[in-house]
Amino acid sequence: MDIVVAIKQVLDTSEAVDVVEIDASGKDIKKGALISRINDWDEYALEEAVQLKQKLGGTVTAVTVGPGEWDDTLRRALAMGADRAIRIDEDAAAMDSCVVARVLTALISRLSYDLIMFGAQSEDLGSGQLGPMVAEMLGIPHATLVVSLQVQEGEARVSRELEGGVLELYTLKLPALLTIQTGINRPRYVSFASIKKARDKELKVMSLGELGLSREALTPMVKLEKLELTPAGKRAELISGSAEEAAANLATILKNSGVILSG
Amino acid sequence: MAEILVVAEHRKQGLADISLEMLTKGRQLADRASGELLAVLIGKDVSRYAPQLAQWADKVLAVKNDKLEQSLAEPYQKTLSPIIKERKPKLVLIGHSSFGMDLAPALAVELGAPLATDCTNIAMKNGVVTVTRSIYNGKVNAVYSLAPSETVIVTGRPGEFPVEEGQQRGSVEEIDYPLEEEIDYKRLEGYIEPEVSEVDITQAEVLVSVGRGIKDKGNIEIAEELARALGGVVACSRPVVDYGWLPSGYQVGLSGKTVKPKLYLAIGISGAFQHMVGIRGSKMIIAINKDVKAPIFTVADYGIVDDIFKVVPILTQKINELKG
Amino acid sequence: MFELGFDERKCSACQTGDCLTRCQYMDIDKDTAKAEMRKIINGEDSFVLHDCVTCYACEEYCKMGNHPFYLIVERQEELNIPPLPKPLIKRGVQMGIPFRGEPTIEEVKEPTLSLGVFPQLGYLTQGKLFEDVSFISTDPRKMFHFFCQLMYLHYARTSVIKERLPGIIETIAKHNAKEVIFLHDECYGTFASYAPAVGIEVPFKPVHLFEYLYNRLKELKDDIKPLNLKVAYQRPCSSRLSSDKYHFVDDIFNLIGVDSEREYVGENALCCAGTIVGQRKEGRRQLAADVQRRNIEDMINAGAEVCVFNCPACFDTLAELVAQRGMRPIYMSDLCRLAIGEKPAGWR
Amino acid sequence: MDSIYKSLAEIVGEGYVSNQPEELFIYSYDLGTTEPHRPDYAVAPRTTEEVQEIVKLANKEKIPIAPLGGGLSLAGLAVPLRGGIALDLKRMDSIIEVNERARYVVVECGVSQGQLSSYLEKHHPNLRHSEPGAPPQATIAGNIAIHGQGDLAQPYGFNSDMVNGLEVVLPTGEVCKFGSCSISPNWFTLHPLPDLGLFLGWSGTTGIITKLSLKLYPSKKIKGVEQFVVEDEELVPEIVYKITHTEMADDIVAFSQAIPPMTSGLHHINILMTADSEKELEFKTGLFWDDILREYIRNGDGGFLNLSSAMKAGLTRRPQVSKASDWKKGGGFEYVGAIMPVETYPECYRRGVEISLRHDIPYTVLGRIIGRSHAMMFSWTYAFNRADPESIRQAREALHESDDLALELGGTIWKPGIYGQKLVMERMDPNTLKLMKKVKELLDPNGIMNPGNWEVS
Amino acid sequence: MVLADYKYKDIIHRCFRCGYCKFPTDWMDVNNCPAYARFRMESYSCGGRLWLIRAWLDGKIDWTDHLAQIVFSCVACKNCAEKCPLNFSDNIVDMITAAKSEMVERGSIPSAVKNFLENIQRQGNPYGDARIKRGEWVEGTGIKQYEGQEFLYYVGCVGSYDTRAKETAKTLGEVLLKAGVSFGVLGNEENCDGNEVNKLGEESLFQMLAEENIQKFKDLGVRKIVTLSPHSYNAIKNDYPKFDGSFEVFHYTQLFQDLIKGGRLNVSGGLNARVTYHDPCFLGRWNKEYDAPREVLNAIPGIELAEMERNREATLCCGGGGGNFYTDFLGGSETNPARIRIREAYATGASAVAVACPNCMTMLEDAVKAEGLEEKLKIRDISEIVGEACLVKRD
Repeated sequence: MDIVVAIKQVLDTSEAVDVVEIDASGKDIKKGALISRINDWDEYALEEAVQLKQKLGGTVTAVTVGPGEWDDTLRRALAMGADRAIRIDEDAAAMDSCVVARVLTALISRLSYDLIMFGAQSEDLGSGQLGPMVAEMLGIPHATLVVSLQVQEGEARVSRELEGGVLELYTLKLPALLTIQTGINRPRYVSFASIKKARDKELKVMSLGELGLSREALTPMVKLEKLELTPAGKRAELISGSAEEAAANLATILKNSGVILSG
Repeated sequence: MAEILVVAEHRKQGLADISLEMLTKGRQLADRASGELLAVLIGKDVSRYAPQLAQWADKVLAVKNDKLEQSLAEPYQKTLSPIIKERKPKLVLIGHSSFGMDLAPALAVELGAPLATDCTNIAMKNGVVTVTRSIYNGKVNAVYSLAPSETVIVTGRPGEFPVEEGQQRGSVEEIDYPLEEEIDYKRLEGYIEPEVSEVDITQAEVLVSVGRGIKDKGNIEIAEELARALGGVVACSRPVVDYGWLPSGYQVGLSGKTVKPKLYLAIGISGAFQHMVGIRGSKMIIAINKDVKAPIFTVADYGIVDDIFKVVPILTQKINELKG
Repeated sequence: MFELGFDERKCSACQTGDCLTRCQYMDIDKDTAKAEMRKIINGEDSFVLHDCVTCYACEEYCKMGNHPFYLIVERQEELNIPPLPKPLIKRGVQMGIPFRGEPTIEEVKEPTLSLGVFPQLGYLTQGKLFEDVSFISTDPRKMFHFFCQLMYLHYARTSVIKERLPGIIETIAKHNAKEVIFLHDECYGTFASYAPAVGIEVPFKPVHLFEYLYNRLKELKDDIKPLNLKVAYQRPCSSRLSSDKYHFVDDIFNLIGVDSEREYVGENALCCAGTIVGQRKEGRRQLAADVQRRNIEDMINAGAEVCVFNCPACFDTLAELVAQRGMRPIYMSDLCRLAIGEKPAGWR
Repeated sequence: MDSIYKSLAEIVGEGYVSNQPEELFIYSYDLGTTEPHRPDYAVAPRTTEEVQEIVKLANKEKIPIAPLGGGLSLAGLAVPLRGGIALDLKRMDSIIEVNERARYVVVECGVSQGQLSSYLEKHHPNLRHSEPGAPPQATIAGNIAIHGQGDLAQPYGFNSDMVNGLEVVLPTGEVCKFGSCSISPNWFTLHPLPDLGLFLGWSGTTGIITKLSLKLYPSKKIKGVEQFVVEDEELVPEIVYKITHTEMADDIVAFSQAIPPMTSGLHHINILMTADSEKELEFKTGLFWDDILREYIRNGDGGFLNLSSAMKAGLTRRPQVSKASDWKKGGGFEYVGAIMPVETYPECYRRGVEISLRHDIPYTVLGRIIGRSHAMMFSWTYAFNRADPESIRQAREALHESDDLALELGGTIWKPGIYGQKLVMERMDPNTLKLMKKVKELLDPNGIMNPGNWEVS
Repeated sequence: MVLADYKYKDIIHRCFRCGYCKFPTDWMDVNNCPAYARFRMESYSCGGRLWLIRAWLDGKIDWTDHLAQIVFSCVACKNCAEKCPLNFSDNIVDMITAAKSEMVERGSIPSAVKNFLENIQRQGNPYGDARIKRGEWVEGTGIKQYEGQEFLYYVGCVGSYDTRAKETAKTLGEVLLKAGVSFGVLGNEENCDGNEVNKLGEESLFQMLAEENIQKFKDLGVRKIVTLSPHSYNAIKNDYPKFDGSFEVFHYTQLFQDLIKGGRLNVSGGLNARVTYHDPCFLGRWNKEYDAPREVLNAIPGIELAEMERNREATLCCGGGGGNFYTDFLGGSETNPARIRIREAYATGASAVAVACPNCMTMLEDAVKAEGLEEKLKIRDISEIVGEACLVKRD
């Protein structure tokens, strides 16, 4: 059972961090204080792949298209249990999903695979296009938003998540491509030691050329025009003061609004 | 003359809201570009839905396929691509639903068409389509332009395009499903409806909803106590279910339940759109979160920016006091 | 087998009979003394063998350089006149049997100090005074491999001492230290006095703790702040085996500015009575209590604020009693540490 | 979800019931050599009412209940032999009332020995209870449920003889009071109402003791101790007889052990005394030294050790018996306790040494005097290595041989495990046995209380 | 890993489960093990935990979330080590930490612990707040960045991020200024000290943190360190030397003691209050410092120190150790150790609980609220009490 998992590194812009700013170009955000990490969805995909490998044997290969600093994330993937990692040394930010998909396709088609896994989408851009595109380019079946997976006799039984919590059950012939939804498993903690240990696993860097591609031939069809911070728009009325005071005031508001019925 | 094609999606319950939202948007764009709006629907008893679609569309292509009870990506792709290749619509609109996410990218590749997904706004000026997308956890808006080409494909974010009743009386053309052979590489095995949880959060008048900020299963107690004080029940956002802290029956949002309580109290929920979609119907929304920039504050009526573990227990106590 | 080198001729030549006449626990005149010693030498019964409290003092009183005490003990064993009840002797003899594995021989550099059977008292050998010292017997589980055995003089069991001592010496010698300082007077006495007396060879030079302390204190002279304390020194029985080193007590006291004036001092020192209390002879519990009372009264009359010990047995027996009378018990080494401004753990 | 679990959770609250492998694992073991038996639930109630509800449920569903306090009996009495509910009563730990003048205390069943001692020390320095030589978490109720005895056994007898009143939950769920407390608010005596004696010593097979009143005794200011040593074991009974005759001692314990070698082959008789003044203490001490044991000292057959104040403190402090568990560096020991005639001490000792040698365990024997030489609680202790099954097997065999020995020498086994219980019942007067069976059937028709123990076949 | 590879395989079976570990130094009750006090099941007692760890490593039981909860509910307060009568007692906490390590290496740990460690990997603090916000608390104080002053004032994560503890960090800084102590802070340059990381068994991450901090300290020429948190104090004092970082480290109460003795800190502006003092485990049981905080309090005229039933070696941990101030496995019940502690403190009749640890501070503050005693019992850090006594202006 050979599994290829495509992952990406993102900037952590999640809740506790409120330091997102647009840079001078107006087309990117300031990296400044932001911390890089593996895309949340991809971590679930990796975990699923590694668990599958531990059950059925085979190999897990983590692939990505990105700059050198993304090696940290590939190392993390190796630490989680991937056997090797390959990075196509290109700045994905300059591409659109379709171009990235073509690069990945060129790479993956050179690897042996029974199953390909993507995160259902990326935290930063969230377009959720890569997986199905690669599947189409490779001409293999795909299913997105997968929340459960069993593999037997050359088939993958999956359930995908529909709106309202309904699940859609499919059987796909292998090789197939799945994009993984969060919650399908509980990604393991990656200890510092395991990252160190993973240092001697293979991390291969390839150029477009080695895939028989060239930048010129890869023109994006979707172009970023500009970025702007989300306008405040309608804001909640913030209740200030110490936790104590704020809570007290809120309670009063609730009482006045008739939600609390004194008994 | 620019043609806009909307891919209609149907579920057991009927046409998906998102399809109506796309039709509305498509109608607007078509009118502005004095173009035609075409709606395509594939499935069993399409005749049932066709008239409804015709309220917006100038023309409805109803493709009959008795095996198809709900919209599935592969049959749609197989049917749509020849139609699109033949008619060359300028713009194809698809909802950014699980169905749309399965379909659009593959379709775009097959057609070699530019694709923008999960858009919060869509504009078309002299043939060029530009879209707005909300990225970086809703903290940034990005504007993209799609390279001019025969056809471009856009999927729209649910809830971003308010439905307006359509005035059209479009024509309906029923055609047969083009291909005979079964799709054997991807078999539909059926559906599982969400497990019915002990409490039905859709019926509750007060919901105390917890998000990632609650940090651990054990901590949900503070929310339960607050809920008890308010005579309500506990709900949660996606991560809480992902971590296995609450069963999926408690999940509010796109992939969970849509709720309409008197009071929706969000504790440690940042407010991803998938969640916000589910709470629009709430009469009053209150958010407690220590990140002042959390999107939840853009939909909440009141907010407290502080550590939930400090505020919530006190709030519970104050409320109990007020109840006397 | 090793033989006690007791010189009968010296004894006959003795004009004083100091060994017994000076005994603080038996009232014996010169003639009786000579007569009873004669019996003892001849291996006959003597009331001395029954009444001896085994305080070692006669070893010191004898000015002829003979070994009256060692002889008394050997006879007590030969004639089966044990000063203590048999079960207590058996218990004592079994106590010395190592039962927790073989000793570990640590790398040591000179100066080397042996804690003997008291590794738990390691805290007494800390601070500047012992800076460069390396230690023998630091593991309580192995302590009996370093037990000097001399305690059995109280048990009428020189046979046990002679049997075990060579092995002990061998173990200590394995550390290849030319000189070994001994924490306890009893160890020092064993190697400096008893072993030679019975002809057991000692391949290292024993050094008395006080001698070491005195020299070390002189090196640290500048750090010394006179304590200006009145102290009483509780002299242990085994120090009777090293009278030649006794002067270091006063030398140290002078150096660190404490003064010790009392009646039961030097050769007149009183036994802590720890060993007397359990002895077979009628009334020994009362005798012990009486000795302790006199001893402590004397300390108080001398205005002592502090009672200085070197023997853990004395300390265990008397520390609480002197404390009850408002004096602070302390070991000599801790007293010296105080003098150079350190805060010894044993000082509260 | 499991409906029994649900009902239990409703009774005690989610937090205090578990059916998860971790709790079931822990409650399937006691500290001795008994084979583990898995309960199906572990439950920790807080009130008599909760216990009552649990018992009713168990009785209805015919689920066994194995009650435990400290769980330290070592003989497997708290191991749920037939599964069911492991009922941990340690949460019921209120000291309800101390009556200073009538010298008794009323406690809930989970109150530990250590807790009571420390409470009395702090708040009632003139009172003490008879504290067993067990780790401090042993409970008062657990101790009387097995006829335990403590450090006042010599003057006052078994702890179960010090009970002034009981509150018990019967196997059928009724709450039942015994003694003066059943007719008045006072818990000062068990007498003179008709004596039922249905719970003391029944090891929790007839009901669950939820509250009890225990007699307290004067606590004098100073503790004194002397240790008398003899080599000839034959002397021990007569010496003990003489010591008890003075009525000046509290606890009297004679022991001998192979480790440390110092004590091997010798018999140490600890005499614990208490006094309100040095004068009183000196009087008592003098009595032993200079009068009744004087002859032994004179002729050298026995002697008192010269105990330093540190050693005395050690001997009068709470015994840290758990240390015995580390003799084989293996975290385990178990002993057979037997109520024996003091006369049998020499034989108990000699045969105990043989058994230990046979099983390659350093011997440890101890006899604590109960009453004025009316009996002694004699224990043969065997340490084992929890990590070494062979060493556990050896210990188990040695224990069984000691059970046999106790009966062979005309004694009776204290808190016997299954093996010992069988031996005892084989010898028991058939009519007594019949009555036991009837009593048991009457109280516990469904046999849910600590089944596997004291089962009359 | 199997039992055979476990560092403590030769002693872990030696626990007899006699239960001494549950008690304080006297025997007043069995609830001095925070986790046991909270759950009251044998599985949560120290001995139960050791038996379960052994059973797990020996393959007798499987890893479960619940097992992890039990293991990680040990707050490393060291009460067990204090009470256990057996010779291996010094290793008890290590045995549990080693089991945590094993779970960490396997990656299977409770999600709260996972978040805790990942946040530290990413942002250098358990809350996951931005590194660049670590120094924010300094704003508006006269406190200087460290540049060769006599002392480095090391604040730690809680003091740098927790709303309440930030106030404490400020006050301490201001008192030191007032006393004319030459010191500076690292601000955003400060990183987690790693004490909790270490006690949570993430050894390699701890080593990384320690080595980075040591390097930073050395580069800046730091020789003396004063810490706000006993946790930092413990790590720097006892663990950093293993990575060849030896610094002269003080807990601030020890520094206060000297400053007051040396007359550099005038606390005569006494305030009248009956105060009880709560010993933090990492100052008390871990580092045997019971006197400095008490002497500081006693030096303030008008303060009457009333001891709780359990104090010094017998102290009951607030339940915040071993990362639990964040993971909070012991919370959500009235048997939460912090709440038991508050009831005990209230029983002394004191109007304030003096604490010397930001973790205790946050734990006990929440507990006071949960007990509804906010009006009657204040939680005051000793630095704040001293601050008031030496008339530092607070805004």
